[in-house]
Amino acid sequence: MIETLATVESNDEIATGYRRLTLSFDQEIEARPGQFAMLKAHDAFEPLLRRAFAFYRTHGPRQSSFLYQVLGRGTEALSRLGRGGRVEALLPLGNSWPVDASAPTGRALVVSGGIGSASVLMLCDRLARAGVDTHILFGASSARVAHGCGLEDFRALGLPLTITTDDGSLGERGFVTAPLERMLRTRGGPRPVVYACGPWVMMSRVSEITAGFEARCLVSLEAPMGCGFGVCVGCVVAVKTREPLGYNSYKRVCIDGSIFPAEAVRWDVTAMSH
Amino acid sequence: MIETLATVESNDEIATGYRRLTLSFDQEIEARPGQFAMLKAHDAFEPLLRRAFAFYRTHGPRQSSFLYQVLGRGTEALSRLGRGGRVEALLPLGNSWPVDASAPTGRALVVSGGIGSASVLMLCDRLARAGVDTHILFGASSARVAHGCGLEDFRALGLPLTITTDDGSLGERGFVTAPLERMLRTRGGPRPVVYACGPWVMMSRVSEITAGFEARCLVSLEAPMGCGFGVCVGCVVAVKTREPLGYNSYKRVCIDGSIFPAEAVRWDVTAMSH
Amino acid sequence: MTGATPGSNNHDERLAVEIAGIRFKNPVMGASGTFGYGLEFAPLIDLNRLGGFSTKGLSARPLPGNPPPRIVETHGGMLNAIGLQNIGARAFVQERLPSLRGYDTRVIANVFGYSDEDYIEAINILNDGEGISAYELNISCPNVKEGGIVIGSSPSAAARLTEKARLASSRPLIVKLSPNVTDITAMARAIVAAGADALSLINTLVGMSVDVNTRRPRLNYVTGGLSGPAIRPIAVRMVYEVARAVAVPLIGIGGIASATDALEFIIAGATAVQIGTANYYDPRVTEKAVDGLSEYCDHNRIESIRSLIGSLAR
Amino acid sequence: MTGATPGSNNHDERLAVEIAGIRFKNPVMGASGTFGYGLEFAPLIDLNRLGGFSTKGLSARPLPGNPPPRIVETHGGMLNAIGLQNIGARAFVQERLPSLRGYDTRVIANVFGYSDEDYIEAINILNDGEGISAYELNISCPNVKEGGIVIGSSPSAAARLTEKARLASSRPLIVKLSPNVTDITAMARAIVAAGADALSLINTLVGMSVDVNTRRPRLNYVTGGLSGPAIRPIAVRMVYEVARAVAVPLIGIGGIASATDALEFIIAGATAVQIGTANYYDPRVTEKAVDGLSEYCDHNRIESIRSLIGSLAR
Ligand SMILES: Cc1cc2nc3c(=O)[nH]c(=O)nc-3n(C[C@H](O)[C@H](O)[C@H](O)COP(=O)(O)OP(=O)(O)OC[C@H]3O[C@@H](n4cnc5c(N)ncnc54)[C@H](O)[C@@H]3O)c2cc1C
Ligand SMILES: Cc1cc2nc3c(=O)[nH]c(=O)nc-3n(C[C@H](O)[C@H](O)[C@H](O)COP(=O)(O)OP(=O)(O)OC[C@H]3O[C@@H](n4cnc5c(N)ncnc54)[C@H](O)[C@@H]3O)c2cc1C
Ligand SMILES: Cc1cc2nc3c(=O)[nH]c(=O)nc-3n(C[C@H](O)[C@H](O)[C@H](O)COP(=O)(O)O)c2cc1C
Ligand SMILES: Cc1cc2nc3c(=O)[nH]c(=O)nc-3n(C[C@H](O)[C@H](O)[C@H](O)COP(=O)(O)O)c2cc1C
Ligand code: FES
Ligand code: FES
Repeated sequence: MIETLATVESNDEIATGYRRLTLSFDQEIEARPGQFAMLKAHDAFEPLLRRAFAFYRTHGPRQSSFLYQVLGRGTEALSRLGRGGRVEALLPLGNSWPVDASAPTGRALVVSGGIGSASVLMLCDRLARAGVDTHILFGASSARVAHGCGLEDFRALGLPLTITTDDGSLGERGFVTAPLERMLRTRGGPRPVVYACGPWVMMSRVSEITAGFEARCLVSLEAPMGCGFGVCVGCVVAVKTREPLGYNSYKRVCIDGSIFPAEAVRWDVTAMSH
Repeated sequence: MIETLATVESNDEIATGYRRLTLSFDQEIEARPGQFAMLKAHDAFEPLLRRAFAFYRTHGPRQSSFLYQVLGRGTEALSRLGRGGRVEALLPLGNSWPVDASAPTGRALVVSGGIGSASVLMLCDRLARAGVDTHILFGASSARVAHGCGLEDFRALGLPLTITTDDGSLGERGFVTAPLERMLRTRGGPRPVVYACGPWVMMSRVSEITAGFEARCLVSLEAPMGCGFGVCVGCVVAVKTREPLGYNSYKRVCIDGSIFPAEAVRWDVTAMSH
Repeated sequence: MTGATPGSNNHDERLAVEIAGIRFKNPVMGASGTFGYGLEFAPLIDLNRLGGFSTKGLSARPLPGNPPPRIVETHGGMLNAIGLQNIGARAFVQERLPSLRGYDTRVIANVFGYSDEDYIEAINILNDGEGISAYELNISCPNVKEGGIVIGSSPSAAARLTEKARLASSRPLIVKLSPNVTDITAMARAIVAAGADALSLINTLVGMSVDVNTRRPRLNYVTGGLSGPAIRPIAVRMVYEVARAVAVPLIGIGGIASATDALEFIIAGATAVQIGTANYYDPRVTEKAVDGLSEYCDHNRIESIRSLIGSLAR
Repeated sequence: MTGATPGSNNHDERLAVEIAGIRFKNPVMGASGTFGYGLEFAPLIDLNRLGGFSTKGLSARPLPGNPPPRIVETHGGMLNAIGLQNIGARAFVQERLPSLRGYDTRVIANVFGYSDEDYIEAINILNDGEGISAYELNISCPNVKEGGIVIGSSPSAAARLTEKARLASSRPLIVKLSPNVTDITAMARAIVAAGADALSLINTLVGMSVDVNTRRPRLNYVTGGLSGPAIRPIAVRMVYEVARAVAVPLIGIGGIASATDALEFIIAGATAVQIGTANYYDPRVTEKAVDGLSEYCDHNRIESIRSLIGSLAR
């Protein structure tokens, strides 16, 4: 983990409300798939707290790109940065996707919901390179959002890809959980390991479905973050424990996660206020 | 007075820490010498309050420029704006320099201290055009600051100009009040009207000197401003009244001023915390 | 989308609310001391589009206020020690009310004094004025040594003043609460029991700022009242607490700078809101907030904003 | 300029201060609950350069804390309802203290309980631990229904606990004050009379935030503690008031994010400061503040920062 002032190489809008931010660092970093960085526009007096963004891509040891949706004050401040702008960065943070988890069966299903895609592009790439038979389920609310969430980059991987949009403007109409269930039901052979990143409700459903098929499932969770490195204890999710309200009832998304086994999570206790 | 979203035409650094901001407006405005605008970088969440800036120059009814020193959060936020940036503007505000005050004697002395220069460039121009025999006393802490405060623009007016710098790096070493006193003492004929804008201490001294020579003196004052249009009653200066603590003990710089007759001001009660 | 554009919701019936038998066309008002005597905003907004506003604190006699510096900006807010400079109740009645009667908006007279008698005297003067919809007692202004701070933090003193004001007043009585107390519900209960028709909250929190270069306080008065978005979470919490402690309508105040901010208060239990400091840096904020409320009703298919009051889900 | 660059003022004698007989190499500390158990910052800063830090609140037994969401950002600050999740006093002594002894910085154990007995039990456990310089009683955490809020706002209850803790404690006792009171000087006087060696202030202000789309509180616990630059003016004012009410050293806390902010507190009367929320968004802020204090001493030719304590000019 290092704390540094990164420089903006580019910050392009790839679809209305969605941007790709490429940063260069003054020192070498090593980011694994699923890890994230806490970022903040350097000269913004508000908001105060940094925001977490998954490493979307790394371009050598001194450059990484992030994919983000312009949602509130933090991302608005980021969206105003141009080439040469400064970003306060704390990175790399969190655990990473266990690529080798799918070694036993040699099969993987990567489920991406909305901007959750930012966390799984590098994962898909690694799985493919590890020779794992990988299928991508790419969900978004609309065609615009799908492009904003990096669809072209996923297509470029050349892996089997199923697209769903809520409004049917691209691919199959409906939620990404539908093809997930279908595949687990219809496809024979060894169970694929399911890797999922998306909104809480989707993850909760994915966890339900995979449990039903006894498929191993890993999820990257989201929680409001104060620090990103384990000190504020603000980013917790409830996990299953023997005694209901025991000391270990909560885990920090930033340092114990953001990736958890789906079966460990208490999906009845949502971590986000929205 | 109008409230509008202005567009940045240019925002150039003219000396380290000093900038000229040129704004264009979507409606016609009419700004008189000495009036000011309340400005704020549109997309800055902090600071909240707009800052007052004197009209430095007007370029037709839809464009004006302002001269500012990058001092704290408000001017820092402004300094980051590039061409096309948006500025929340309330303008024009305050009273203006009474050019005709110098008609009786036909002579004027304009005393500028530091960035106070921003308020008097248009005044000098009007005086000259009104055929008033005008002499400019231009004070700054150093040569750099003098340039930052628009010295070239004042030189371009072609009026007699005396420069002082605290460190002697340009013109006469010392405070601008020295040549002021000298001129009032040595120059015969009718008393010039003195127009002054600068830091509180300088204005206070100018007021003392002019009083000694029974020269009419007008000063543009500064006070921390909440609103700029008379409602917060935060920007007051103490003025002389019959009963010491009567109702009219204080006047609002933003709407009763910013220009006051020097003799009306209670110089013992400073309006700024610095 | 109806109501999305300014002007279009001049008569958005969905936004109407009622406080102490008075109808407000919408819940958005200007807060005392930040809205002058209302007329100052006429060049900038259409006063007829606001639910109303509360005047600068009026005392029986005009007051000069405190020496400068009176204000300083802080992170997310500002400190003020104006010292209640005002033209006095009589001048307000004679010089401001006549022009205000030309507008279709509710005028609330904010009243202040150094003693119970001062308050009653001011109210008696204002009783003669035509066009005042209600009185708002400022028992909480932290800027004046006498009265203010004491009355505003003592349930018994506040109840005593409320009773006297209730008797003297010919109009609905709103009492404005100070946040500088351990238990704001105790203040609220005492004041309501004493006859207040409604409560407005919060006034400013006492704060201070130091210029480390001069080592002097940034305010001549040393301490001042903190206002602005910085205090909103404290204000929302207090409205939520008071809403569960008393039955009278509440007017939420504190750091409101948008319709969304206003909705936080309404959902927490406020019937209406007052916007203060935001008027300084966004002079048209009140009108924008009214439009924003209409938009919110459109988006969420709200028939009446009254259905949102205290609608916080648990 | 000496001291202007990191590291160069590792031993800037001008910054040394003393509290309850303990010497701190400088007045800059990490605040409880925002600095973990100290070690979390080892990868980011040189802990040896800080005056010290206060641990996350320690209770006799480990606590799980509140359900999420626990935090939400507000303008200029944040609300938290962590619910004092902590590893417990014993685990701290056994698992954290040994590594902490490797650093040359003051460790203050922040203690918390649901009852007087809980506090004493925690203190007894900590008394066995080596490498603790002082205890800081958190009687003001607004996030826990039992105890906290009550003790922190009742002079008598706070005095009673302070007396017991004073007897149980083998170390200097710092009591941390809550800002959620009408008169913080009354709390301070009672607690000092009961034997506190020093006071730290302020803890968070109780606040709340509502998500207007879901109409739910943004915190699962509904209310939470407000911290960050937004509250600094309130904290500076309280330090100023308490400094004139009691004779013990004060540790100023509340919205400090730079050396300049820290100086506001010192000039207002604090002997040292604790930096809280700023550690989250600027993890090296404590070290930067130490450098900034050295620079300030350079610029203003200050021989000892002790000469600045309570030096406010009027
Ligand atoms: C481990 C981790 C990785 C993340 N990776 C990415 C990433 O790669 N790309 C990315 O764009 N974001 C990512 N996020 C989310 C990101 O950190 C911010 O939470 C998000 O960008 C919102 O921040 P904001 O400042 O724009 O909005 P805020 O100012 O924080 O919030 C503004 C409004 O938006 C609402 N809001 C905030 N977050 C969300 C949300 N997620 N969904 C719906 N409403 C919301 C708030 O309730 C508020 O009303 C990640 C979060 C975590 C925890
Ligand atoms: C009528 C009027 C006209 C003005 N015209 C101009 C103008 O044309 N050009 C211009 O540059 N400014 C002008 N000012 C001053 C301007 O409005 C701001 O006060 C100034 O730019 C500082 O704002 P800031 O946000 O940069 O600093 P702030 O964030 O407000 O303050 C930052 C720090 O600087 C200190 N500080 C603030 N103002 C001053 C000051 N004047 N001198 C020394 N320290 C200060 C503060 O105490 C604080 O410590 C005018 C002011 C008034 C009242
Ligand atoms: C400069 C200023 C002057 C104020 N004067 C008064 C007043 O005269 N009477 C009163 O009841 N409240 C007064 N207030 C308090 C506001 O009405 C409001 O309660 C407070 O500022 C919180 O709201 P805000 O955060 O939206 O400003 C004043 C506030 C400010 C900033
Ligand atoms: C997330 C969080 C957790 C906190 N936990 C504690 C605690 O356990 N004990 C305590 O005494 N104070 C605790 N505090 C209060 C801080 O120590 C500090 O008093 C307060 O945040 C104000 O300082 P700040 O504005 O610099 O954060 C906590 C604050 C935050 C933000
Ligand atoms: S964000 Fe602070 S502990 Fe996870
Ligand atoms: S700045 Fe508000 S009255 Fe002058």
